[in-house]
Amino acid sequence: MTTATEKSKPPRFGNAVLMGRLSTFGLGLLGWLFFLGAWYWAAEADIAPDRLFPGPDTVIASLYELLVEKNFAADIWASTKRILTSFAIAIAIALPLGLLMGALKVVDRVLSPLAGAFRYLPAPAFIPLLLMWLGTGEAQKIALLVIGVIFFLIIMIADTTRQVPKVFLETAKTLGLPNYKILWSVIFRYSLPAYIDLFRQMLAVSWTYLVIAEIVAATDGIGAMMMRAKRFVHVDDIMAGILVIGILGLLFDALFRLLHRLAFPYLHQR
Amino acid sequence: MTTATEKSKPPRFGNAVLMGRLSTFGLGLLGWLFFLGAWYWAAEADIAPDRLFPGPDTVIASLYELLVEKNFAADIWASTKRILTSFAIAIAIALPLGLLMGALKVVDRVLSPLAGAFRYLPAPAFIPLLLMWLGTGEAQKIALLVIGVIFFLIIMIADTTRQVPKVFLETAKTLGLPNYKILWSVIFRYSLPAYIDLFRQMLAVSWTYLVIAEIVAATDGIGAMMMRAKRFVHVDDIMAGILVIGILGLLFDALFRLLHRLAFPYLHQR
Amino acid sequence: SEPVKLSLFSWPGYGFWFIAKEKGLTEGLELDISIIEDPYQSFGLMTAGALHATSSTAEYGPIAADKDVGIKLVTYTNPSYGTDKIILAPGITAAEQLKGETVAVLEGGLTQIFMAEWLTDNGVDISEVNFTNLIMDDAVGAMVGGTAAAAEFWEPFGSQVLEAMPEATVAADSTQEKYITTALLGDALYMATEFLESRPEDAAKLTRAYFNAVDFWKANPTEGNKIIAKGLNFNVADVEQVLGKDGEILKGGIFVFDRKQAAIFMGLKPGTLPLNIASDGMKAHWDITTDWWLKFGFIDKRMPMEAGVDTTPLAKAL
Amino acid sequence: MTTVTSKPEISVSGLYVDSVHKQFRLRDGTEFTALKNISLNLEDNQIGVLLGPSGCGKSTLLRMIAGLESIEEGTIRLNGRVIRGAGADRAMVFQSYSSFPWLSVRDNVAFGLKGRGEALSLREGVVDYYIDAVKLTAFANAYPHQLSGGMQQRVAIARTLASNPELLLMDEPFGALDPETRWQMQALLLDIVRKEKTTVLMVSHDIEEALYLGDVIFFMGTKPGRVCDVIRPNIERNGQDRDALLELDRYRELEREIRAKMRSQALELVA
Amino acid sequence: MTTVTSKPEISVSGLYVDSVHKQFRLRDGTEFTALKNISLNLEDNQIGVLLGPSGCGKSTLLRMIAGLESIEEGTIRLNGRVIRGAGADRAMVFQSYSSFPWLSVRDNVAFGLKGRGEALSLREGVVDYYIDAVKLTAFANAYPHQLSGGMQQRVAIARTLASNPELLLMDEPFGALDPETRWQMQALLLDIVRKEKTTVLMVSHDIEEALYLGDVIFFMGTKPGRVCDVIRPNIERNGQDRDALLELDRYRELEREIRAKMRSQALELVA
Ligand SMILES: Nc1ncnc2c1ncn2[C@@H]1O[C@H](COP(=O)(O)OP(=O)(O)OP(=O)(O)O)[C@@H](O)[C@H]1O
Ligand SMILES: Nc1ncnc2c1ncn2[C@@H]1O[C@H](COP(=O)(O)OP(=O)(O)OP(=O)(O)O)[C@@H](O)[C@H]1O
Ligand SMILES: [Mg+2]
Ligand SMILES: [Mg+2]
Repeated sequence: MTTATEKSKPPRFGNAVLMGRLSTFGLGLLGWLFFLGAWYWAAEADIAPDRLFPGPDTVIASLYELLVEKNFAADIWASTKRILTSFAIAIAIALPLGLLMGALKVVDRVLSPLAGAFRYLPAPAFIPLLLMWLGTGEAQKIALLVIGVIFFLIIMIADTTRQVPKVFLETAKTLGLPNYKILWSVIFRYSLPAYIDLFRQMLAVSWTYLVIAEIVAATDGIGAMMMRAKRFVHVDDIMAGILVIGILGLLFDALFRLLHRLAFPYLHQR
Repeated sequence: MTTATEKSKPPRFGNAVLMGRLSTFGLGLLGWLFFLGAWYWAAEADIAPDRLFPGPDTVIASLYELLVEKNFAADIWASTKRILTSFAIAIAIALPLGLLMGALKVVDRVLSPLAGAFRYLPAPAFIPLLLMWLGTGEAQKIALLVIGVIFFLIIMIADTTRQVPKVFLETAKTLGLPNYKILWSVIFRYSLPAYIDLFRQMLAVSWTYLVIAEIVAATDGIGAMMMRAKRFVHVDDIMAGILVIGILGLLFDALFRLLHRLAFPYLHQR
Repeated sequence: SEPVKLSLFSWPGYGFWFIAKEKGLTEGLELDISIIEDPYQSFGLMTAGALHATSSTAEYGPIAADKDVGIKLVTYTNPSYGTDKIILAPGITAAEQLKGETVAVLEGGLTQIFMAEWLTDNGVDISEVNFTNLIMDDAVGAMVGGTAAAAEFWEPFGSQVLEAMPEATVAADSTQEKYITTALLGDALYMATEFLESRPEDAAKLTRAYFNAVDFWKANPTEGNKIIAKGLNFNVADVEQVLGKDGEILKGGIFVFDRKQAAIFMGLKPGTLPLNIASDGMKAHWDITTDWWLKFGFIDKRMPMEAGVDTTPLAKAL
Repeated sequence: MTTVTSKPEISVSGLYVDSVHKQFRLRDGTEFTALKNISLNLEDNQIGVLLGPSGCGKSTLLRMIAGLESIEEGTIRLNGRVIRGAGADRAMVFQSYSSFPWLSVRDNVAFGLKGRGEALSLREGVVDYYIDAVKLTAFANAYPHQLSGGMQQRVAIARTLASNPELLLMDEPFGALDPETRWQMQALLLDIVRKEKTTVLMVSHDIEEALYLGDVIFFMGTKPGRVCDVIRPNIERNGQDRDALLELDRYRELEREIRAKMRSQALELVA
Repeated sequence: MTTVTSKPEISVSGLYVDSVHKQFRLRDGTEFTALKNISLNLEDNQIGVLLGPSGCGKSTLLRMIAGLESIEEGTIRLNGRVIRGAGADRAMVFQSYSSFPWLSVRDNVAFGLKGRGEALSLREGVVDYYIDAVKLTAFANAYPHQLSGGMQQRVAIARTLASNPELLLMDEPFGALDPETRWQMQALLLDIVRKEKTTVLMVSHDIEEALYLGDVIFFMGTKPGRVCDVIRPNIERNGQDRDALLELDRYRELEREIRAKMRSQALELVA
């Protein structure tokens, strides 16, 4: 009874790896197309006046106009700079603290309850104090972005740091390394890829705070543009701003992923 | 040369477990005391006028006054209700989506790019649309809180779901369970403790959005109180609000931890 | 009929709606009052039909007309009589010294025009200072922190700043003749164009309700203030600081128009107004704000007043 | 007669693996042959052991039989039926502890039955029977984290047996246990298999284990994975003490033989 | 002479474990005796094997010697010095693969030397020598994820040897390897130890391994963990082929003896 038909052999394509990539991409595109379609349809159907709920076509047109006629690129650049600067500062503070908290129990016990509570603090509530201390310029906006993300970063960096397998620590110990060297060459180095992943995720939180930061003493930036647009009820411009933030976010996400892949090949080649 | 002194035997206390707990608590308290001391000192030293940067004593006094004279308890209850309602709604939507994304590749590939991008969207930018569709009442505030947290939830639930060890899935498969049952009795059930942990962490994000949500069409709630206080430069009241949010946040954190401990003893008894 | 949705931001001068509602002065019209702190949010909602009326500062007419936002100014409701001030940081005594300095204003608000007028009058061009856009709540911090060399404040922010910085000086305020006679600084009632067109009778009733409330307040200032304080969740003292205790014009606060005074200012009736405020002053007001919005680049062209002002309901309310 | 290895006559009962190939597509797009032309036959109520060096495809073959890997070339039949996908007729015990940590021992054992919708009344007796068979009655209400590794593997075996499979597949089930526990488990398995008349196909790395348990030993080679030899120890185990067994000439001879084979294969690979 | 087990005379070289106790405080606050009154002695250039059932405290003892667990009762001396805390004179190879995944084989081997601040010029020769000793010269620039399990363990051994410890501690170093690789590694270890004149104390579960490698076997018992027996196989390994070794009478006799001991202990525990 062994016939050829029983051997269920599906047809094979020339390059299955490529096909796999294409299908991943295709399905993602499908999701987006579906979303855009639903949006377009909702905008056409009269759920809300056009002016307040423009369709994707209108929004894209507005975005084009913003870029070509209103120097929106400068705003985008200003916002990007703010996000990157603030995030770098947040990391510069959170990394040593989180690393020490994750590595040393004493530090953890002293700082954890503090950082744990500070995490809940609503960043917008700090605006008056920041304005007073840092003025209306760049520093204040950046400080707000830092506050919005830093306590989460500290807690999560500490969590990540605690994941270092004991065997690596003990190996280094029995090889005679002093503790401060273990901190750097084992704990930090082992956790680095996980940190990068964490940064990727937390950068998204930073982007969500951008609008809040740029509304205060707004001069330039995507948030300031959206603020101006609101004054004239230009919802299409507001949505164009949202769109740009989403795209930038995805772009940085992709960059972080690429960095991860390049810097830590040993985590991707299994 | 074997003398008693060589056997370095540290003194032992009656109940070391209790001692350990006490020292954890003590160190945490130390951190807080240090922070409060620094705050008090900074407020006394004339970095800023008292009115704009009150010390902890003033803030506690204001909090007391708010509670006793201004029915602040009702505001706190209103805010807590909003947080809990919105978070429950967010979970109700995010959990099935995230679960399916984590369990089924097709769903993941369609939805991941969408949820990934939406994560970046600044919740405040949705306020005009929400006001338009949902009016100025409770629904609009809750929707904003939902939006603030839901995309992160979806992505992280999907991530968590992917962590289910293959061996559990394959065991269930070879025991003849249909896929929809595996989804529920293995994938969901295995991930449940991790979900609870995730919820604990994301609830913190919800609290940070409270102020933004309650500023719009403010009637009651901690955020509305802070908004009013801002009108009259009552920074002490603002800080009392921040303090209450921090305390509530920690309280819920502790509740979630307790729930985790009670519901999943098998993760805590090793 | 369907309830009327209206909004205001937390400011005692807009609190009369609570009196109208609580005292049943609306001729059966049901009022659905929301506190929306951001007026632009309210304007947006009005164009969407989700809101019918709002009380806000009196500068949005030309912008609405030019940007084709479906909103009309229905009546001017009150000038500021001292509640608005320009405050200079310690060490600054003259407008000259502000050249190159940072000045905090609410961009697109009357306070920006106030500041600009004052600077121009004192020989400083608006291009010579750096305007920074701050809402008033935030401007206090900037001023006290030393970032802003000058700023415009209304109460209670002005007194907060003076209290925190005793050496700061008041350079101008809205009691000064130039500002009070033109009623440059003040508030207005706006309605959605669509509402005005589809429910003209309700628009008239709503206008009437507002002035009924003002009448009630003038007759019972203590009770009126109490109702306003409760509605806004303010202390009565904070309300009194702006509205006064006796229902009269408050120097250092505002001058609440009754319906007759409003009609005179809007050009619907002949007559004279206290404090030498110009009769039929709305036209001049429209022109001044339009001039400045053109200079600041917020609007592209000069629109006739009829494009942004609709006095029909006020006329019916008299 | 198109293919060389196809067998025109196939008895109905037992496991038949016929000309099975398995290729994996690697990340870089190249194909890797994990199994090449595997044919084997395991009769009912017998214990078959797959023995061979690491990477020779033992797990892969077992997973194909279990329905956890797709079969693209060749056929696998159990009691006459061609295998397609996973099914409750073949259950698997894995090397790593696979007891569900959130379920008690009893619920773990009942898991398969419950998941397939068997009525509670029918379930109970079966579950208790198998818990007893693996000697865990005293621990029926305990949770996996309260058990030792050997006990956890016993839960996995009971769970698998409870769902009454025609073929029990085990991938190095005792590999993670210490020697004493391992010996106990081997004895327990022999005991159960004899009583339950189950057919078992298991993977092992361990010559002693293979000889002690196996009715048939499929000795596999690597690069590409293939069956090199089929050994039927024919050692009379009945009633024999394990230590006595180890002293038997037949046993020692087989051990030496297999060891030599493994050694020569290892050398071959190094060269 | 206050304690019974104290030894008044102690030769300077070698490892001396004297009356060591170890208690762990469990979560519920009770104390658990993991090691009771352990005394043992391992001479220079010898391989000692800790053999015993699971949970008898082999790892705990090794970790105490390595300085990874505190010593609260008893003394441990290495070449005359009392051990306190971890130190480069005792290096450890763990069962799980412990090569740092972000370092190349060369950097892994150099890790200890570099971490202790040795100059690059001094390092290089040493590192290359040990990479060669474990036969990984061709893979010096490869990364751990590109190596098999056996190769990774060789990296760990080279890394440990490179830091020139007086005592090499190994906790089931070959436990995770398949038998062929395991045999290769055992041979390699014997070879290196003979050349380098290292003292080794290793943990094993495997009787064959213990007999093949050990100059001294410390046979441990459990509940509480203790040394039951010290066995010196005295099997002449030099030049002997492994298979021939397995056939030696002396070997078979010892194997039977230890197996019986383990079995009786296991039974004792069950009872
Ligand atoms: N999903 C897969 N993709 C690519 N290669 C695979 C996959 N699964 C197994 N292989 C390869 O197939 C070969 C056989 O693997 P398998 O796990 O079956 O070996 P094994 O005999 O069970 O080995 P061990 O004794 O180490 O468990 C190995 O070379 C392995 O790397
Ligand atoms: N940190 C600890 N806290 C509490 N108990 C411990 C701790 N470490 C080990 N034990 C207990 O001490 C005993 C000995 O453990 P150890 O790991 O040394 O055994 P072992 O002989 O190495 O076992 P195996 O062969 O399974 O590795 C065990 O019962 C173990 O549960
Ligand atoms: Mg395998
Ligand atoms: Mg151990």
